[in-house]
Amino acid sequence: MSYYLVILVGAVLVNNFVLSRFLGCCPFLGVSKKTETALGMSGAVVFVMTVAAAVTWCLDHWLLQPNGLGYIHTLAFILVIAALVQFIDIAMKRFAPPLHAALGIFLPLITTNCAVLGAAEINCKQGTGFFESVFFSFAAAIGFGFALVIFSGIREKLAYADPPRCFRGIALALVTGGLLSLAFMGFSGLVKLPY
Amino acid sequence: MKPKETAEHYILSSSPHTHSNASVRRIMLDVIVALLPTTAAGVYFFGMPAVWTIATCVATCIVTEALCRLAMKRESTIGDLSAVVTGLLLALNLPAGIPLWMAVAGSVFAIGICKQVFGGLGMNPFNPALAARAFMLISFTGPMTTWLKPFWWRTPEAMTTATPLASMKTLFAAETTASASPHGLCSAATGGLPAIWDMAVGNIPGCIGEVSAIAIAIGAAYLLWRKVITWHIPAAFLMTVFVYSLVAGGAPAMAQVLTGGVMIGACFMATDYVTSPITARGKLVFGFGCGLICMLIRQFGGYPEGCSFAILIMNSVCPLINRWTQPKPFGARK
Amino acid sequence: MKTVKSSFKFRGGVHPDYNKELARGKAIEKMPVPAELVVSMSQHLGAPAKCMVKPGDFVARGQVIGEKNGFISVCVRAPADGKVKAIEKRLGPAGGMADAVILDTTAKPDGEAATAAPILPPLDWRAASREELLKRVEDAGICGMGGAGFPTAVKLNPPPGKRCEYLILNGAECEPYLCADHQVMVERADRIRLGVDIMRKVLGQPAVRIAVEANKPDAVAALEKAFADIEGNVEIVVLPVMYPQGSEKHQIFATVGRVVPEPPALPIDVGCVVENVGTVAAIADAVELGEPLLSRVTTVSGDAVVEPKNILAPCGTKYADLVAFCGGEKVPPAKVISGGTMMGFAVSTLEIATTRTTSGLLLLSSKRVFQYASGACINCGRCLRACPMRLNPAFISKVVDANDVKAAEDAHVMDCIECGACSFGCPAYRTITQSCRRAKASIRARIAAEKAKAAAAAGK
Amino acid sequence: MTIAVLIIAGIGLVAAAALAVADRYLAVKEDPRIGLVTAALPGANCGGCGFPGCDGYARALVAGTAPNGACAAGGEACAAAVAKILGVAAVATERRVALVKCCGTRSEAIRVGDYNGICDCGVAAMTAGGDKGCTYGCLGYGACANVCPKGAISIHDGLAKVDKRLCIGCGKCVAVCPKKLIELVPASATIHVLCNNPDKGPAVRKVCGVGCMGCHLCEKNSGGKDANHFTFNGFLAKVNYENPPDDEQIVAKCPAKCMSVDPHFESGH
Repeated sequence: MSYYLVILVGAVLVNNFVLSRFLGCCPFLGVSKKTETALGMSGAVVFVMTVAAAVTWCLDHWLLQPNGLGYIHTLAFILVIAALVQFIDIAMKRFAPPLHAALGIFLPLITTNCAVLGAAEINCKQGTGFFESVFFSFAAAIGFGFALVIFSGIREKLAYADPPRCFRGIALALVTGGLLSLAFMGFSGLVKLPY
Repeated sequence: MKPKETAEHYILSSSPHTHSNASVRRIMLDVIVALLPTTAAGVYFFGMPAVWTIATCVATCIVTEALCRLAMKRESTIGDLSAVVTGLLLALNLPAGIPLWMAVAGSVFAIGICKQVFGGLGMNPFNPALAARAFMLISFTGPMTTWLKPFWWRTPEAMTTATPLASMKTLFAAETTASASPHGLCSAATGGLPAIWDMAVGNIPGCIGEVSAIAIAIGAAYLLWRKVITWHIPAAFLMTVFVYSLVAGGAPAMAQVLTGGVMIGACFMATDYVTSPITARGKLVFGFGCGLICMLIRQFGGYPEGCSFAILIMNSVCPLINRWTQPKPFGARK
Repeated sequence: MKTVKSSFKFRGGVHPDYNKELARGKAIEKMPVPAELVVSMSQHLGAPAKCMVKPGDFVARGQVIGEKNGFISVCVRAPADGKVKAIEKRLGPAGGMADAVILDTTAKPDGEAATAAPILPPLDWRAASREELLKRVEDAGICGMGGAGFPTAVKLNPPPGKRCEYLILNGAECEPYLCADHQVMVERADRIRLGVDIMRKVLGQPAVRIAVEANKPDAVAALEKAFADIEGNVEIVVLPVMYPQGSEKHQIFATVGRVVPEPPALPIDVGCVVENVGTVAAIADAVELGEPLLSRVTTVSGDAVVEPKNILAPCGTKYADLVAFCGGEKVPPAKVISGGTMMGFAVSTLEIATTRTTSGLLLLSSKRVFQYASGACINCGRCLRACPMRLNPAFISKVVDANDVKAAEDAHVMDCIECGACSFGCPAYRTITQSCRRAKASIRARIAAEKAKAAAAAGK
Repeated sequence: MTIAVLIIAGIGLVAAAALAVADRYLAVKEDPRIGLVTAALPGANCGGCGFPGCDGYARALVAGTAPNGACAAGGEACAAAVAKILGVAAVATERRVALVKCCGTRSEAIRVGDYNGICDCGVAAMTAGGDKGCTYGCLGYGACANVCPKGAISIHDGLAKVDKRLCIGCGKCVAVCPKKLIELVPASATIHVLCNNPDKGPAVRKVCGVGCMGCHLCEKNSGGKDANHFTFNGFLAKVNYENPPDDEQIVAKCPAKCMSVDPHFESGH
């Protein structure tokens, strides 16, 4: 139990995917203008990353490694994740329209997201077990969503700020992201992650 | 041809037509006055290096602010004294005797990157002084964690030492292994901790402005009396730290409150208007969060002190707290 | 009858400099009719009255010159004998343009001598029916004299299904400088008593609460004397000195502890009718003496006036005449305010005339005037703590500055009573109250446009 | 090597087949315009419009909750294509542009007070009717400029000026002006009366050096009442844009100097 807690705290606070590993910066900057959309995006990322971790773990352990093909896992993962997201998009639209209405519009943005791939990669590199891998991806996605929602709150506030012309828009968002990352460095060493 | 203007030419403005005479300048002046006791205490304990650090930070902040406004082609805002407050707060959160060029770098970062880039006072999401301190702590870890002893000139053979926080960290560690170790409200000094009285007065190593809890309390009382701050954030912050240490064990709860940046953080840094929630409920949540994160970092984190990081992290959550603690209008339907 | 202290305190509010000593205790002085009167057709809330005279007409004092024009409307009567010089659009105190009848009071009607007879036949209120009394209030052109000018006859006639349980008399007068209501309570307490008797009859014998701020002990004493023998549930409630104690919603809370829900709810929805003390006295005059509402007590004050006074002047007196009656200007005023300093309107000229709702005229020198600035909000929360409606004015002003009216609407800006407590304490001198006004005006315009669109669609 | 290629190809094939099957059997009917609009957008999914991806923006466009033209990547061509699909680009028979019917600049029209408040005409007008002596005239606090989606309006010398070339005739400025002095007029019309004050001559003269006094000289000089080039409201002349005058001589002959030939300010974009 405490082991999973360590994974959770580690992935959310200490080695936050966005603020510490700098993965998933594109949606972090792109979908953080409004807190509502940030929440929706977070939900979609949690869903996709968890499912993707399960699928890639199976792929890696049952197909690639037995055939000694560990070196092409990046290629295989991209392919599978992209197809998976598309499939989820279609299936969700058909079977869970309300869920699709809430999360579906964010799915195209995640198709080739480095955070999803990154989580799969880290799992693959660490050689963790199935549940561990899935939970780590889930926790990492929670961390991503956590950072995204916080950031969206700040950006909503910044929408009413009056920065110098050259810093308007994405420049200011990047400065803010940097400062947020600086603040999160305070969590370093909070838990000693196995990886 | 323009017709002749009438003799009467009144000021036209929307009501109200009267004002309480409160002003940003006056508020900042109050904060500066409230910081004087702890500044004096810092100078008393650490001597000229403290004076130089404070002077450097304040001067650099003012100059940076002026230059930024000049570059942005906007009217100067030095007059509102907010740059002075930032400089002073930054200096009070630095160890005395830090190389002055580092103090300059921190001050430029505080005003330039953390404040004026966002458009100046009122727009910054993070407390400039704290962000600058975090920036310096990460960039100049050695000098930022080298502490002069109080009255260091009396012991020329060993002028620097560790802060009580480092000892407290080991106490936490000891606590987890040997649960029987003594702890309590303010039990006698354990594990090399200074006496509670020394911590209250400020006769301990630490940042210039954070050592003297009594001086900070005097300043905070002044701010409360002048209604510059409300009790919510300091009370929630300090109570959380206190209760957490009672529950978690380790160093005496009183020592946790009195050492490190908790006192100055709770009274002066976390209460910064711009970066703290506006509603009373939000302030309580904010203070609680600061205290909790601070103690988590103290107990488990890689840094001995988590106060500034805790406040910075809560700064980042502040817009969300504001959003979810909006007041309900008088007569609002349930 | 007893005098009690208010047991309910609303959250928020501020303590401005009241400066009441300038005009406090100055006996009401009746002003002679000035040579020219500017009688606006829009002296009340609701539809402006329909002008019934034309240039060149002679009118007698009390004659109807503007007819009630709709449900929420009242008639306008000539405040003095005179000749109609012109009918033109004139600037009102609040900045709006309205038709006004310009009366030359030096010209007398041909042949007829001015009569001193009552304009309306006096009524015995005990014998008169409820309908007769309501009709009289309406005919006398009475509207709320506290500031909003809501037609009193409408207020005294609650819609079916709603009963008035409490009649609340507003004598708080929390606005700085103003002493008109105060002086009316001191000098005309017996008229207020009579007015209360009449209103109780019309409203079906509700309980009565007379709200007076604690800084007017002489008014409380005068009222206690006048109401000593009244029967039933009547209390004088002494309110703590606090702005905006005179706000309808807050007064209801302070006196009977009830909370009026958000708009469009009205006080009657919680069983209350609130009426200004001056209006109550006017009702007494209209019924017992047959005297319509033709003049009112206005406080002329401020540090730029030679002698601050409480003046009983015809509605339609130009500000310049009022100032002249007070001895003129001591120093050139930097700002002229119609009303009090918290909610009054700055005006651009002394050519503007009083209406039934003009409770004060303030001439302030530059020493007393402050300038708004466009400083950034520092999030200090003073406005939030001051707001008696418990809104978040800081947020509202920020979003309105960014032209995001939708966000302001979501933040309940329509609940704002524009009391000015937020701007009063703002250390950045931001135009918070004005931002709220701007948002409200914009939302109202949008709603009106939507209604018009819907009506047009329904018409098709 | 061969196995690697085969496996990757196999994964690809399986995925493609799954997607094809899903697309065939799990398809959901929706507004066909969403697909069309999505196709018209660049498909970069940059999120710059504030919506999550091009599809999200397309849905908002079709639902009518998002303004067209928010896609910076696609630019005007994209906006035009989207407008075509949605059918919002009403084909105007005659291009109309906004005209500010006031020429009372700071140097011509008096101000009766020092306004101190929000720089917006609406609230300025609510404050004592505005600080301009002429209660019908342009206050110059830029409410129209703020709502103009094209940035075609700018304030010069206390007066709003429209850049005719940028104006798209959307009418937002007309709606927002508290003095109701902006009107959409045919872009081809060149002669205008730039005044909105229907008061008598002396009253106008008291507040403005260039206000219309209703002298009817413009009417006389353009062929009299029967020519029907002008209409009058009180003491205010108005060009009859159904039948506009073409003799530019009458402009110079206006004694009030409130007429102008093509007053549209060209900001030189």
